[in-house]
Amino acid sequence: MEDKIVVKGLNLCFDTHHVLKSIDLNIRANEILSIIGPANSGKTSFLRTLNRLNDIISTVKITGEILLDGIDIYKKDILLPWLRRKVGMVFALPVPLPRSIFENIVYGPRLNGVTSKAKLEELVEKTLKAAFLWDEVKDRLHLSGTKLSGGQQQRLCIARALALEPEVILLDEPCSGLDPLSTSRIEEALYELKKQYTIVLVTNNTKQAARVGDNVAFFLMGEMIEYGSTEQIFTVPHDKRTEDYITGRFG
Amino acid sequence: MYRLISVMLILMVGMGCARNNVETINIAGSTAFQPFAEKLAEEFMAVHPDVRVNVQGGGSAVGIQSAQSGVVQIGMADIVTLPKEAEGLNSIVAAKDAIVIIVHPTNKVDNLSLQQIQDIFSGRLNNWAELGGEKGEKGEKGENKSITVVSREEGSGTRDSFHDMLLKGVQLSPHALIQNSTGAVRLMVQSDPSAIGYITHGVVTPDVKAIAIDGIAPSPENIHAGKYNVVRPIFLLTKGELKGKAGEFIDFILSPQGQKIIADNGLLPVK
Amino acid sequence: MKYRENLIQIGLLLTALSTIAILFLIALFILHEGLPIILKVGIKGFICGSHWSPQQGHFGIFPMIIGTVWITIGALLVSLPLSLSCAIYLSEFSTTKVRAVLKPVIELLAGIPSVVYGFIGMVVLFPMVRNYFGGTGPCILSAAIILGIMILPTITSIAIDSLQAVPYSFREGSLSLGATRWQTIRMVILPAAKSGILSGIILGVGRAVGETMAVIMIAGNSVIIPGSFLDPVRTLTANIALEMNYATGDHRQALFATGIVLFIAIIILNIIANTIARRGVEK
Amino acid sequence: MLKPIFYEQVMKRILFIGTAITVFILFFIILYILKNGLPVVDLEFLLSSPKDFGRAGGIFPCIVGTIVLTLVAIIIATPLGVGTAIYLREYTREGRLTSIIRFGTECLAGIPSIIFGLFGFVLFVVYLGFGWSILSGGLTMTFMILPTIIRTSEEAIKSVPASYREVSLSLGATKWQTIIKVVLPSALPGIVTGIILGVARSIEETAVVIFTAGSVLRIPTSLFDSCRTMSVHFYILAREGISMENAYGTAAILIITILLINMFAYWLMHRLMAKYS
Repeated sequence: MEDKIVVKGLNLCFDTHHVLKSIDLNIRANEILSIIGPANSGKTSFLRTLNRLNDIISTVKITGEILLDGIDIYKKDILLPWLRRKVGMVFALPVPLPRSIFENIVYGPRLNGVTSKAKLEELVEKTLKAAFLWDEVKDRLHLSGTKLSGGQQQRLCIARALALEPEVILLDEPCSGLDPLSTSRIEEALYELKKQYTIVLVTNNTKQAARVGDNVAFFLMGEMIEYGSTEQIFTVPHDKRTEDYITGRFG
Repeated sequence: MYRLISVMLILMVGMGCARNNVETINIAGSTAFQPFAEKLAEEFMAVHPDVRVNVQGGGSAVGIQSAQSGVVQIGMADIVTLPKEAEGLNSIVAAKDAIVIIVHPTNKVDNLSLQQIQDIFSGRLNNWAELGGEKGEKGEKGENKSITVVSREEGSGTRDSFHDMLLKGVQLSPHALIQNSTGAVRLMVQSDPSAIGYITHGVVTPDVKAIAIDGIAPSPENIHAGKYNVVRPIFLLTKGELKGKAGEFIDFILSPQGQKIIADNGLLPVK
Repeated sequence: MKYRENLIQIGLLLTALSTIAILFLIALFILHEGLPIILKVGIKGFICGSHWSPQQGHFGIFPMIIGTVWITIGALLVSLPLSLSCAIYLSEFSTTKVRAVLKPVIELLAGIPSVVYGFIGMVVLFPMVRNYFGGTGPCILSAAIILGIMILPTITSIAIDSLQAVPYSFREGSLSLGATRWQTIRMVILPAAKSGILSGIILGVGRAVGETMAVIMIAGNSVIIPGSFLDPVRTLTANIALEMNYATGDHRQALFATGIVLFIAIIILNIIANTIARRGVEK
Repeated sequence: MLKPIFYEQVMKRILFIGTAITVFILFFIILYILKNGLPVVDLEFLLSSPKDFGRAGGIFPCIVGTIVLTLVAIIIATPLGVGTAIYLREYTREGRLTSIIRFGTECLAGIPSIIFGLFGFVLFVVYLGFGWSILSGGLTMTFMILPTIIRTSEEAIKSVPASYREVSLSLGATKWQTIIKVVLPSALPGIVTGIILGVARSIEETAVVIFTAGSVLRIPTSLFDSCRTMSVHFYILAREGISMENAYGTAAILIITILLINMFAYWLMHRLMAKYS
């Protein structure tokens, strides 16, 4: 399979704090890559370099190269909205914008210039179905997005990201605040989605990584310690630290 | 030991006396007379260290009301005729005050007739060129400089006196700018080359030019000689005859020494 | 123990009621002093009458109501574009450091006495207005500019606070959906901060309506219904402060009555603000 | 795709220009006053009494007057304001009473200072017979700054996490103990902001002070003495054209005072925040 994203020698500093240390990583198309590791190991920061969301913070310094389909996304003339439409993102805590379910989903496409009502409605239905939310909300699309339950909100955010018709979806611990049922709903959705998209999933839950990931990267203190197929990492990890982490001996 | 006790005793007695003997005189009212009252109070307190004189402004109405209600022992008012509210108050004329008409120092006009003054302040006459003044700063545009009339607020003693003595029933133009203190009128006139206003004679400075009325200039000589007769009284109002230090203060104001202070600072003495 | 807690609760309730008591007292005193003249002249005659010469018995404050309205609108026209762009820029585009320096500086200006603004208006603004627009200097325009500058800090500071109170995740959410920063501001942040910004603006309006000393110094105080923005006007507050010193009898009551009108106007403004704020919460 | 980005650039420029103008105006005002005022400011100006109605001499009595008047206002307003905020946030549920109190506070905040001046004059100076005095001025000023203190304290108390209270209550503390030991310390930075705003307001106010505290230019010796604050002094000097130099000097001192207060507040806030969170 071809490489969708290639990361070469990526370093990231906030002020003097060295958060990511020379990361090299290839992400293949249509796979789910899970990134695991203890808190403060740079997982989220890494994820946010992929759609350049770290750029909002003025003190950040990034060196190295990230290629998306062979294009360096840190090149000067890259348009950030273009990049962020290609690389959708779902956050740890669901953040529906303060507007209706319908408006939440069509927010991105509208900005993109899609105005036809029929097309937007079709898009809403399609994405909500893909996020396994359609049946629960189809009768109240004009309800405020903030009125949904946590699990529903998170699926709404996934649907919203899908409505951009991205190629890559970044998920930052999408199930951290959810109950097991909602979690399994989302995992189910991810499984379906990977047929179409490349997915990068940051998770604190090693079991979840084992369940849904094709490949796993283990981060520790800003370094990538080990990368391999899910099966290999969870059965015969090469590195002692990886083994310690997944067996729960430290964290 | 005895010495210590006696020193303490003396100190205590001294402090007690100081507290007992300090008498406060409150005086409030006319803003026109306020600076003079402050000056007089300063001199009075220099001779009587056991008296504190508090001078407040507030205006003639405040002077009358606060004298009536007993908030102050002495009220000051600078109105030609005292209003109904002042009935029952003892009134003493402490000084007299000339009102002069002022213009910007660059203004070519030196003299106005009574009729012209009435026309200007009522808004019938609206440019300096008609009065022999120069064409406006914006002469290049060929227009004449219009007149900016500056007056005092409704109720002001200075305004009432001005109306009584000069306008004589002619209505003030509604377009006149209104300022609520002598200094403010002067400030307005000195900052606008086309302005005209009126203030008490005592506070005229070189920043503005006082002009003659019907040929009589408001010079100290003319005023003292009674030739320049736009003059109003300044009243001190008390509730009955004042005794004690407040009475002494009034006596001081009326004494030759007090009247000299008044005269030196630009008002007319009554004696 | 229970007894003590109850005592504390009652004490605090009394404290809390003090604001109502004060408001009530103010209303009582001002009504007591001012109502008789309103009843004498008639509400319509007082509010709609355009002739003010209290010593001749004419008590119409319509020109001052118009003057207050014009100056307030003018001040908003001067202030809004500047304060809102300043708030949005500092909150959304500038670095944290610049914001940390400039925001206190802006707040500092809220503490400069209004008389200082008024005086600078007289010294600096009058000659400018005379040279560039004509007129004598004291006029609606000058007053609007100075009041606009005076309410800049209030509106800017509150607007920055409300913009900063919009959760950071909204920004991330919108940006991650491919919106530009400006689109994010326009479509997500401003709507979310709307009620806060509006209450800041209303506070600014309140300050503009209530400002006294600066207005006396720069508005000219003529009792006329202005024909152009170069005409001098008098505001309600200026009317009170100008003439209070010398007023007696009916005249004095009429000034307190002006205060009643002002008081009611402010209460209405507050009811509007309250409704807006509540609508913001419900949303 | 290019259009929104171009649009963003245009908007950013416009906003920047607006910001630049604002900042320019504000700096112009500060620098104008400092430039005209600082030349007359020296230790003598700060510490000596004015002579000749302020034409010469210093402004020491005005500095004392400003401080005393502000202190009176703050000392009365702070317990009232914080108490009200505590009651609104901790002792009652949202209901008709709270909304009435809150509405009253908002209205009080919006009332023009001139009306406070009229009211203070009628009630304290005339009716209660305090005369023009620090007490009359301070009490009137209390009423003016009360809403600010209530509002900021309430916000601060509101933002104390509910879990703090629950923990304290679960450890056996009474409601009042919880408030004193847990809620107020956490809310302190916000309360301090409110007090500082109140101080700034009472320093800058002119009309109210003239109406209620008078303008006697002498060092006050009791609460029933009249005093003149720096703002009033500036107003009288500038308005009556007595002395421009000293007027600007007074204004410069005022600005520096407010600057120092703000800096002190920020410093205090950082310290308190470091201590309690």
